[in-house]
Amino acid sequence: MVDRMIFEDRDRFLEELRRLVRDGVPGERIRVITPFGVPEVGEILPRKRSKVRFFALVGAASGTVTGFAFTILTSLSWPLIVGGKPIVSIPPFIIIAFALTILFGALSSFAGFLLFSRLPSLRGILSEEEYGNAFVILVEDGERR
Amino acid sequence: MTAFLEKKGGLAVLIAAAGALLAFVSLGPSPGKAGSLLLAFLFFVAVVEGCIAAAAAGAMVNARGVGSVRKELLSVAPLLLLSSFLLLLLIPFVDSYPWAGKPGIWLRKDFFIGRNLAFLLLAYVTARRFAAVPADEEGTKVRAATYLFVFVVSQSLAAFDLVMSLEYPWVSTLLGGYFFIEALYGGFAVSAILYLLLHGRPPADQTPGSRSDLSDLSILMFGFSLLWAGLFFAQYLTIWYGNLPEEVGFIARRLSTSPLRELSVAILFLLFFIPFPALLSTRAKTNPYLVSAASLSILSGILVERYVLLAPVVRFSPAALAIDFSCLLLVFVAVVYKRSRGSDRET
Amino acid sequence: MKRRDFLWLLGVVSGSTVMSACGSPNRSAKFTSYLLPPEEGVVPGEARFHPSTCTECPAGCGVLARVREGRPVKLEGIPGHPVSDGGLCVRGQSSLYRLYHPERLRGPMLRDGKTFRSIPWEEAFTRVSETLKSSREKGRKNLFLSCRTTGTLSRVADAACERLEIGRLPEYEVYSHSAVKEANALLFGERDVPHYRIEEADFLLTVGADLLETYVTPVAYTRKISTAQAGGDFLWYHVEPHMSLTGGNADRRFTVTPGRERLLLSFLLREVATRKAAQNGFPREILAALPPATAESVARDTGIPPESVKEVADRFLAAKRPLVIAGGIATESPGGVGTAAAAALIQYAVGAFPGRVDFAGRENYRNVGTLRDMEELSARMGRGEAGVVFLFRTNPVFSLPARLGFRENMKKAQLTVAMGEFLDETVREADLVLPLSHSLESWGDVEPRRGVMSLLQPVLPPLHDTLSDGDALLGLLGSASGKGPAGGYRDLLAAAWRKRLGEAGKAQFLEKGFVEEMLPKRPVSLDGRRAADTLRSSTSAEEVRKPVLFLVPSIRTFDGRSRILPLLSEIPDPLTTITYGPWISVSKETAARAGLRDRDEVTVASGDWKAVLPVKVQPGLPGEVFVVYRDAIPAPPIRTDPRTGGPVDTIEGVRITKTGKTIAIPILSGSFSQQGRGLIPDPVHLEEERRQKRWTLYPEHAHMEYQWAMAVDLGRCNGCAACVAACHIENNVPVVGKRDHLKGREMSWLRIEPFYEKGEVDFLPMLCQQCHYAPCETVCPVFAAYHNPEGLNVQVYKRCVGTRYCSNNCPYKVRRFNWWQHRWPEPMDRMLNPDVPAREVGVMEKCTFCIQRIRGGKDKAKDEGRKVRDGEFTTACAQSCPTGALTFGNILDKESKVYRLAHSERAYRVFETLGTVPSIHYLRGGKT
Amino acid sequence: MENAEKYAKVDRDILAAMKKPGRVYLAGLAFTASLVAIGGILWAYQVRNGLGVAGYTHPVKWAIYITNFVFWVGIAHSGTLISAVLYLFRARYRTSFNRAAEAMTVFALMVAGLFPLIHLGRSWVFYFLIPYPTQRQIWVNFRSPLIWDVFAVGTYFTVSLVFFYVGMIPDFAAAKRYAEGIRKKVFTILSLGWKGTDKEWRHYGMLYLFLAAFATPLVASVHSVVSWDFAMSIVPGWHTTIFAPYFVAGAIFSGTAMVITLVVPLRKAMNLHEYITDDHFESIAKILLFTSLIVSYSYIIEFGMASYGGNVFEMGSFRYRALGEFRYLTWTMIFCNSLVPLTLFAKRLRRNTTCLLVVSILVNVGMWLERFVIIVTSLAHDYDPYVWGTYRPTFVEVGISLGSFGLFFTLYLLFVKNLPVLSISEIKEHI
Repeated sequence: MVDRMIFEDRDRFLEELRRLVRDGVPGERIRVITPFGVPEVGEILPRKRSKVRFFALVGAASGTVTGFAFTILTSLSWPLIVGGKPIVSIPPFIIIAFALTILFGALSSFAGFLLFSRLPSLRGILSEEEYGNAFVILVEDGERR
Repeated sequence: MTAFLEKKGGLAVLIAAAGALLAFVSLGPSPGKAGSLLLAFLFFVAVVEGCIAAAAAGAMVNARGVGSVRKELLSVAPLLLLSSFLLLLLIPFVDSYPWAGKPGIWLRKDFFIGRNLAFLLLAYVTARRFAAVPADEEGTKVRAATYLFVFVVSQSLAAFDLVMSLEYPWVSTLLGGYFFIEALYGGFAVSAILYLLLHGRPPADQTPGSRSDLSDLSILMFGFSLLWAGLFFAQYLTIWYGNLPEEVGFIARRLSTSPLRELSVAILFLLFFIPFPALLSTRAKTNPYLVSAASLSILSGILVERYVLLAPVVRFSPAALAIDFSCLLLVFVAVVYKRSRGSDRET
Repeated sequence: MKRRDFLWLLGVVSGSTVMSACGSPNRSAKFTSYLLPPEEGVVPGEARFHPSTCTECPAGCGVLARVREGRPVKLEGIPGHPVSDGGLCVRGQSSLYRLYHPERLRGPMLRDGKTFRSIPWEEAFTRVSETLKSSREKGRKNLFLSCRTTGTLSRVADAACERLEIGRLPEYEVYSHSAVKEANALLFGERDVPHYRIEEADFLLTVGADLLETYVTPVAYTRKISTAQAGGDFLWYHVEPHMSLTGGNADRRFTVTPGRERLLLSFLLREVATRKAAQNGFPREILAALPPATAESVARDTGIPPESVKEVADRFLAAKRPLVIAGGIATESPGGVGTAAAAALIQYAVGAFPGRVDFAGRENYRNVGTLRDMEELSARMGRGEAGVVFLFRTNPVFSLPARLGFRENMKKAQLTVAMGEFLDETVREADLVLPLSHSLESWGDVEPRRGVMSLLQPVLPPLHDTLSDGDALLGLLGSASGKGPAGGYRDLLAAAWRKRLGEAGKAQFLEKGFVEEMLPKRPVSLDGRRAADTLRSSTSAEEVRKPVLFLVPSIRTFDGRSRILPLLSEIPDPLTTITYGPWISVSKETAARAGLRDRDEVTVASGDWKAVLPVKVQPGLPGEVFVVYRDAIPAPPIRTDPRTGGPVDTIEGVRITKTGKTIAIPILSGSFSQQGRGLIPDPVHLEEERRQKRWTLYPEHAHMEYQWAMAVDLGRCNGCAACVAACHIENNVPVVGKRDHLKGREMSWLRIEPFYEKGEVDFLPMLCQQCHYAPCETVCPVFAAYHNPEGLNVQVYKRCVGTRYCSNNCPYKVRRFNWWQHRWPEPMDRMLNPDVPAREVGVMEKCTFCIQRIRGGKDKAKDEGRKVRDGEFTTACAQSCPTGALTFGNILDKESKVYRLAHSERAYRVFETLGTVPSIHYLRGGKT
Repeated sequence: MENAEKYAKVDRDILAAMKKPGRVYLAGLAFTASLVAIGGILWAYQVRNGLGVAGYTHPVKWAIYITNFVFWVGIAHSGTLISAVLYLFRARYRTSFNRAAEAMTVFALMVAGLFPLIHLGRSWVFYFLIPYPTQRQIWVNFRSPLIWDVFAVGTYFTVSLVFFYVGMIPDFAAAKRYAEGIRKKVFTILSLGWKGTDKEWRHYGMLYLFLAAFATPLVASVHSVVSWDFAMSIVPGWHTTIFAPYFVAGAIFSGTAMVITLVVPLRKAMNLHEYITDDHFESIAKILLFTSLIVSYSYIIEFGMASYGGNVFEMGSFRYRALGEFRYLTWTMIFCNSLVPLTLFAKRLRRNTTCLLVVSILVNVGMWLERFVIIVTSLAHDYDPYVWGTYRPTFVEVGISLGSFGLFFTLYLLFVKNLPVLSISEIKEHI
């Protein structure tokens, strides 16, 4: 049994949310749905910081490594002298490594986001459930969990 | 000492004394004196102009972090006068520039000294005008902009005239931009240090990660460390790739002999590989130890770099260097200290 | 890895060889199968060299034809050949295009109203013989006009004419050297052009004679001059009315109005005769005949500064073995004979006979007639006296002045039989056209000068239904007289050679391609009185009045006969760098006065003759002097010299009027000035570049076995462009045509840059510098350009995607881009060198030091288990250079010539300050 | 007004654009599409006959195509800049431009990406430039700036696309409510089943922050790399250290100008005056002014240095640039890029959209000319005077260039009609 409160007004929605938290409803039982990101929600409901940032970090790091490995190894696989530059000339390779850092970082954070927020969710796509511009608080009761 | 500073005009006396001492040293016998003075000059002008520029830039984009140490940053303005005086002391040194004696329109001794001096004084004036109005007032931004303009020109001149033309006919069009970005970078570093000294640790109630003035400053430093690396790389890569002997010589001369090679690497670390990772994480941005470490590494990085830029072409005398530095450092501290005390009393 | 690298390169080269072995330039290369056995003596992939002789101009240089799969693909000079000694000029190199030219006559043709219809040879011959008979009956005279012929062919022609009662007319050459011959006839009774042994002289004064371009036997003289220069104390002064390549290369050059050189020479003669020549009994009456002259008066009349006049005289007197050569434009202008005579007398006075000036080995111009002879011929035809008129390898309609009405009068002959290779202006007017084979398709011999016999031999079967010169004549003879000699011309030649040389000599002749006989010295006797008369008779009336237009031969087209070769239009004229002409050269001052700029259209008029030409401003040209190359003007308004009967190629009182329009002509040079960039460094630049320390941040990359390099001696290079032609043909560089040239899209891998400093011209051959730190390589995204283990800057055509960045980044701009898919019209495609891939559209191409030759040389060395020897092989350009200005070799070999030159005091590299470290070392020219 | 009412209004106003297109719109679309067609045909013609059909000459082997490439990559820049950097700086006025700007980025990159191909001598083997193991057994030359381009631009396109899409996810969710038919389905799918739970929003916020953080240095790096296509060479006028920052500034400059050029009419056509206010324009005008100053600084330094070092090649190159046959273009460029923007010092003009529109268009012209002048004049007169030449474009080049503009605007027009042109959720957030 989920009880659901729907608000037209942002502030009243926040009041209610604060009240619930004050009344000691455990945060993990409260779910809210908002038409746009409401920063205050984050402050009211104690939540862990998003793990997406780890994905970003790992992605970026792997990008850097890949970048250097790729350029260096391919150059060594067939060492051709051009313009007297060293076969492994780091300065140019930095550029490739940098590009890949960004690329991998960005893509893996996106992947992380999809993963953590369970998207794309078929249910979400199919469900007709629709709150429009309303602010919704869903409180699951303790028993069923 | 502090008491003396409290006195009216004490500061002026102190600055004058410092000037006199510096003058004395630079007129003294030691061979490398002029070089040492140039180094000290370049560094301090960068820092001083940087501080004010940081304040001005802060005012432009109303960054709260810089705003909180605005007064202190602006207090160093008088040192610009001292610097102009130092520039005058450098006049005899100009004869040792490679282009000296050759006919030229741009590279002529009088014009050379003239334009640099002019812009130092201009910087002073505009800085004062900017300092005169409180942060939140209407005309501030305009005045800040004016100062920044002068700052850009004066730092570019320092780069192209005082440093680049030491190795005439070598040219790097980027050097000017590189210099004023670096000065600004240093300015932020100083602001961070001042912030920590004056406002101490961040208020306890602050949850880590949430934005504070300090993290504002850290973010700025972090961003600038990237920007600096970018500029450094842009300049290095272009020269490395072009492989034109005339250009490459500039780098090769610094990488071919021992102490300079290591110092050159050190610059990279001090200005990028230390601050960047240090300030990477959100928490670190509010951690006073990391931030101060980063700031100090940045400032020392600038100093080392100025040295590396001059070393192959200029002679130094350790003694003179020591005196020049301690003088300027003392004055700098004194000025800021006094201002901060003043600010305390006001609040 | 190195090995893979090498194998890969091998793969590309050999692969591309197969690619183009079928000579198909376009991408969809069809492979020839050897299911059918290849023709006799053809080994696929193997080149053979057959000696023959170049017939592009009368000089008769010896050539080795490089034959691949039964097709000649390149001509090179025969080392040691008495005429050219291994050198070959730009025309000679290009003459392959004549062989493969798509417009060549493909079979005999008979006039059919306005056009021609092709007929079999038999019909052609019978028709000729019938007409010969009928015209004889009509009492008309049959006439035979030919170009200069020598050796057996000449004798056969005489014999045939005699048998068939055909009047053999004096031979016709545009440049007949009439004045020189006349002078020699008057003075010594030798009506011919002597052979000059320049290599023996230590001071050379040339008057008008364009030795390096077209004068009699240019390659020979070019080599002789460089031999003399190599000898050390040799000085060469040149006097000319205009600005020529020859003048540009002389140690000093004076411009004098034609007719007035005589004054200088007379002065010189007087000096010599009075101060030096006393000993060899110089006839006094000659001195009396000389116009009174002092250095000052001469200076006044000639415009040469007095001190220079004195200097010339002093040097001439001081010289141990001085030599004067008068000829060319100086003798083809009014008073030419006087000039020639004065020169000849000086020779006599200084005792140059019979050593340095040699009539024993004279140049075989005796049978060549004059312009007056042609006037007579034209007149005879006009009077309808002519029956059958044979026009053998000659194009008078183009080269004779309109006033002769040659073209119209041809119609009045009963039958005009043109024998030639192309449908040129004359052939077009003929009634019957007999196509002749190219010399590379024919047996024969030539005797360019007395005592020198040079071989013509077929290196491929005739491409078309043509006959060799000899067989054509014999065919005529046979059909007309009923019975020709048994066998063909070949047997006849064989007999003649056996007779002259003996069996052994013949064999050697066939193998070497030439014989030189030692002729006895031929002393001359001077007829003092006639000499005096000759001098007296040349008065100051015979002087050119400015403004004057000079019609001069061009190094690219000679008298115009070579203008048919597409390659020669593609190669820029050395002085103006114009490729597709024509144009008129105007002096700087005249241009300034008349407000003329390059490409301005002007009308050039004299009398009722006029022409419309674009202007090119030519530094070093004296005021009010205009120059047009002979090939530019059909039927030029030239006069006949009353005294020699020769042509007067100076057109006086020309009117140049600006039309206000401009004509687009491709001028390849972007600037005649170096813009202070020291490509050809003055000492200042050299110092700067020496001072530069070569800093670099890159690790040194050494080359193990070979590092190919080239030395270019600017002191020897005279800008003749032979190397350019050689490169074009060796490397299948396409001929792209005027439209692309107007956009500066020429394809030549090697160019010669003229730079003018105050009237003086210097030439800089510019080709890929094979930089050690090559800017072009690094920027290529796909490794199409990379540095091979032998220091070459190779370009892999199949890998190139055409970003063109390499070219942008090349400071020397020596890379060429294929803007189109270039095609070689049949049968030109057979000329392609199978060792070099034909490049596809959209790829970059460039010089790689003839990598195919390097490969060949290395393979040979490998088979013999040794390293490549110095000078064992060389690049096409170096091979063709008549002066030996280019030296190619392995610079790692301390013994090699290129190493020595590269380390000489004169050595420098272009744009040294860029740190590209080119493999091409230039040697600063030592002009005194 | 009631909150809900406001939100609903935002939805309506912004999604209003999606209703049936008007005659003008269709006409415009037809026009731009026809330009695309022309461009396509001409490209085919060029591939068929070879690059000879373009106006290239011997020294000038890069010209309009590369100019266009740099121009479009430049345009692409402010998109991500405005979005990402302003997001990091917490600049409110971002919301009114970001969507339009991001779309612009994506489309501009699509167009830009074509030009290297068009420019290739053998477009049909463009894949030689992509590093992948092949029977050719050879990898690309990572020391070549052109390969850096492949990576930089490729990355930039991908990241911008992700950024663009991520920004739209919540809006798709909102838009699907109002759409019907096929469009509804598409939006529903594109929304990935977004509900707007706090969890989603939390991760979303973090993702967006990181994308912004990644995109910002990327912006700088990409145009630096583009600038290095020139700076890495040793061509006088190309090889200079300041190029990277100079080009980045120039790119942002031109990009910002293009944003203004696009948004001013957009605001008018779809009367979004409430959401895109004059204040917003003023702030963005400041960016324009600022970047213009940097560009001018670079001009001064470049010309100054050319004469400073006494290097005959550099001096020659810049003398030719300023006084040679292309001098008119050079001075027009300086007028458009350095002088015209100075008017924006006046607050009144910064707030006057008409004036802004004019300035921005002039800047676009100026920046295109800048690239042209840098590329062509430097090549036309480089080291060896013998090969000095010039350049005149042909109809093929002009046509293809127009085609590229056609393509860009076609894509943009389609975007305007089919996607939310402003960030609905953010605007709601800031009400």
